[in-house]
Amino acid sequence: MPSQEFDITKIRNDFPTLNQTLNGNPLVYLDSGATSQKPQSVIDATTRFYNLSNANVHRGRHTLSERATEQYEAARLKIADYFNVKANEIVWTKGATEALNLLAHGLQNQITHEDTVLITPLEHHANIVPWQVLTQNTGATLSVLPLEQNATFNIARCIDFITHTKAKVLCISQASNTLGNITNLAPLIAAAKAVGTLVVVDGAQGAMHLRPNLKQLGCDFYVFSAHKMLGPTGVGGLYGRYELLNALTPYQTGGEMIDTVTLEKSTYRDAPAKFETGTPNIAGVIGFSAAIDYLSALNIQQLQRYEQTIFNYAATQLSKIDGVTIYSDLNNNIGTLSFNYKTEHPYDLATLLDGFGVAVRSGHHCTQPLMHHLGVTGTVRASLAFYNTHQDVDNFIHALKESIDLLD
Amino acid sequence: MPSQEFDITKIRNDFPTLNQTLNGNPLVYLDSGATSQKPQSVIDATTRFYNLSNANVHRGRHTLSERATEQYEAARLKIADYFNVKANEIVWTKGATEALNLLAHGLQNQITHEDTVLITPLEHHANIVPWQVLTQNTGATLSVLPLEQNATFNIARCIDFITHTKAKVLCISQASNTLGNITNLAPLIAAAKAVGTLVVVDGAQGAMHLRPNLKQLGCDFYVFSAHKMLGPTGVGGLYGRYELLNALTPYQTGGEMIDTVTLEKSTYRDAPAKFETGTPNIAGVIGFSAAIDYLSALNIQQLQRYEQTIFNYAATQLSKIDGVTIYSDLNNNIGTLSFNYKTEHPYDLATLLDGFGVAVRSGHHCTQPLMHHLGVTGTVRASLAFYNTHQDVDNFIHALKESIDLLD
Amino acid sequence: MTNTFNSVIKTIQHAQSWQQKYREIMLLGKTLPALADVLKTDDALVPGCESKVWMFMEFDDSENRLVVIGDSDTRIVKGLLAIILALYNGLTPEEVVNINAYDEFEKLGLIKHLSASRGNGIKAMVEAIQSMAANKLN
Amino acid sequence: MTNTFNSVIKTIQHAQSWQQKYREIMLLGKTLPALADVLKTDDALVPGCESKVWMFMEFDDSENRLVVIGDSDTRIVKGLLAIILALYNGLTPEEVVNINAYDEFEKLGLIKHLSASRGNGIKAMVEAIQSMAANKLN
Ligand SMILES: Cc1ncc(COP(=O)(O)O)c(C=O)c1O
Ligand SMILES: Cc1ncc(COP(=O)(O)O)c(C=O)c1O
Repeated sequence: MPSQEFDITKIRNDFPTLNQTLNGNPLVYLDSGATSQKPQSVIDATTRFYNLSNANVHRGRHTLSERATEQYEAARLKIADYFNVKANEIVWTKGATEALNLLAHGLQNQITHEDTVLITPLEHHANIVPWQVLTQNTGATLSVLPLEQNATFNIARCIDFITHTKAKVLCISQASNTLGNITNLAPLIAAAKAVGTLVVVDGAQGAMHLRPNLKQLGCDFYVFSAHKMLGPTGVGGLYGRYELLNALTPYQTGGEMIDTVTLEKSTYRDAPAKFETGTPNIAGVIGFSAAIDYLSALNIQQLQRYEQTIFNYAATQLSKIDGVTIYSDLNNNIGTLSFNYKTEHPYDLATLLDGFGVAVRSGHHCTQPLMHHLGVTGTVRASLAFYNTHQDVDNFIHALKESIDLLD
Repeated sequence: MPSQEFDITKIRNDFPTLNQTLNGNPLVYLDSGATSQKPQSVIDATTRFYNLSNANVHRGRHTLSERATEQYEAARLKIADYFNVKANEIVWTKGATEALNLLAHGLQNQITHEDTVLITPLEHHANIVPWQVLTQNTGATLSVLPLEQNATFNIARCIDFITHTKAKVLCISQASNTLGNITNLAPLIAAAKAVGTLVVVDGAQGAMHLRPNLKQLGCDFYVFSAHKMLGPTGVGGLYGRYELLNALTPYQTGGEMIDTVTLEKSTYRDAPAKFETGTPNIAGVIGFSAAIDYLSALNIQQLQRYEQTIFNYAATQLSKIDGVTIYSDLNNNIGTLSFNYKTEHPYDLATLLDGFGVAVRSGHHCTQPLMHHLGVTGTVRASLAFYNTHQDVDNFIHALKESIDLLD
Repeated sequence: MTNTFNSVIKTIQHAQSWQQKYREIMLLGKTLPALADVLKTDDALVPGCESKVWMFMEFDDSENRLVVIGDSDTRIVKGLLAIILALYNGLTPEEVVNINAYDEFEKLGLIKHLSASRGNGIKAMVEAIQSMAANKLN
Repeated sequence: MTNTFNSVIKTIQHAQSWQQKYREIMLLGKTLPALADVLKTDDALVPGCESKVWMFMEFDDSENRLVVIGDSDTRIVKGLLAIILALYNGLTPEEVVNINAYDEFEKLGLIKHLSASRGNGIKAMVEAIQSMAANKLN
């Protein structure tokens, strides 16, 4: 039994936030798609940094600054190992959104009005709007991969589309934040590579649940947010194949990223330095380092099996409730259930669920085009992670039934 | 006596990092110009957030998200009060550097090849390079305010220059990070306003030591970094006069900053929301809130008097050492001493000082044009804050003499 | 304070549980007549909300008393809207500025629905009403 | 390990205090002949350092042994450079790849000078020497 090999009791104890009651009910946190909870070791790493090594990085000849820099750079190596890439292929950003903006800006000089940028209808706004800005600025065409009515991709149809479009860049998420659907990336990346299309993968949702081997996946760029993978807020990153990464136009300018500055002219350093100007989120990166340690210590097969088990359990229970429509693909999912109850407004359901201590998200989840595709204005989203339990699912289903009673 | 009314013993105890020994010597932290140390209350606020309220902001209908949002928005009000401006005039960024980039990008559509952007020779690279990029992109002229040989401004000469230049924007720091020199901003801002020049003040060094009343100062924009004002890393901000702020072109795009997104087109929200896309550094902002509380509880007159006292003491002691050249203006200073010893390399001095537990900075301090102006390649910089003591100064001077002995 | 509002207060304050409270709020919402669809224009939308809130308001010419009408696509927000309407409708500008919705929501145990984080439009509505009344007085 | 290096080790290891150790390092630096100014070109600079470090290296044609020369504008880095030169000069590519500068600096209590954070060029120099030797072997 998966739940035996995976020690959920121990894991629960590592997450202090989860052990609280709200309004007399135990907290049931089903909003990991928005941000994950943090293990004690991550909180402690941050505290330890401020207590012992707080200093700016890279510029200091003194002990504190050296400690800070060592830890900061060790974190880069750690996340690189996690994704099986090289440390100098990782750029720290404040999150996935900034990483995507950095990319869209960085590619600007490589794109002309004859080029096409290909996105998909289920992307998060962070993987849409920067590309709209880029195509507006360059006169390039923004094109959209076909999505089936049930919000899954027909791979053959997509391969065909990619092959014919010969886009300059394909921007696609590894998993949908709204639905949890996992994209079957391998064949799409292969098709894109075959016609010389660069592939940008939005890994905000995939990085923790799917722990991708990026060298094997073969994408050119990959973005992630630490706060969705047990890490602190205000940290994220961009992976880029080194030559491609180094060829991007710098995004933010200022100290540290320069080589020389005169009042007339500046020259820039090589990647990753040239994309990291200003004082970074040092404490955040060091906290994230502890998060990667935590994740890496978990056996990924066990973790995924456990996540699938509670997901299947939740999906089954939810499906049994009359009047519930589920929009998520139940066969390929990171653990997210997007649904509605009859014509009730997601806002009402989420508000009532909160009364029962159940934290879910409601609304468009920063995916208005997907909402439009599904013909709804919003959904309720329950997103699970490996620290959720069967009891959480039971509490959620119970609370949902009670909430429905209140509405009916 | 200032040191009596200002309870330095109590203050020292609030800063855990300062109470450690390095290599057998008590730590003497003289690198607050790079980043300040953090009081326990700031560290605790961050821990408390992760333990109790960790959730994403603005989007959640559940209790954790509400707690997080309340605290996050309360911090905005707090920093607005600190600067005597309105909460909706504050944009959170990851630091001063990002704030300056946001500004330089945001003004792009208002600047033509006929305009001039005016900077000064003592700016940090963060207040130079973004303006170089802006003027390159727009064909505008980058012009430089005159600086006297001793690195102070002749106000009459500058007023004249400003009046004649009629620049679109004047970008100037409130205090120099390398020298600590305080700029006499009031007459310069008045001169700029008289000819319709927008004034951007780089407050990275001034925000804590000088606690400016921005409405009174009259600048149009002001940038700051939390980590230099007792707050966490990865947080900073931009103040902008509301109409001017709201007129800036959005910088980063993605979730939260939009109003509607279709696959073809997006519309943006009003400031500050339209500049804050993606998940912000929530824990950082909430930690910063505690930093502002800490600062606000200190009487600013007492604090400044205390800082001046130890600065004068340090300057006097340092001046007495034969062979030392001080570059800082000793009459108008936030507490920073930039110096060299004979022709010794700052790197050697800083390395030896570190052996004695003294943390100073060496190098160009991200101000290469200023180094060029001074005719040096680098300096040693000792930057003080209100948590430093007379004992710190004594230890520094002693260590410096010993280091010089090692070199001579 | 109007009579309508006093009776609203009573039902909500007598609620035995939070569930009961929400039930009362939603019932209140049901008593509010729906806005005609032609009035549900984008211009009438209170901006920045997850739930849609439409509202119209003016001080009537003859008596200088507030007339607010509104609707929402969610039940809870519509109920809260009903409370706001009961609180302010029919008042003169002087009376309006003297009524602090935050205090009243606090008493009702509903203060979190007026918080910055909710983004449900109720807070924006209160602010709009207050600023219109204040303008009338200037 | 060359004789020069062994005697370097001895002086540094016998240092009674960290001050003494730095004094020895700086003395070592003084023994290194200064590079002629014409050789101190930007091309010869090890990039990204606060201190300037110039270096030239090759394997000599006849004996295939490493020849490295270098200079720095700071005393401490110049001393560390002298250690690196003592460690690697005159070695064949096979010998070079078998010598781990990190281990040697660790033994000398100088490992922090080879750290990522120092940015003093010594680490970059070691990496350049190692990669040139590795290329020779391929
Ligand atoms: C005057 C000045 N401006 C800008 C900056 C950049 O600040 P940050 O690195 O926090 O973005 C600094 C920090 O070194 C500074 O001292
Ligand atoms: C798929 C996806 N992409 C991008 C983002 C943006 O991430 P962040 O808000 O951390 O920048 C998110 C987070 O909501 C996401 O789920």
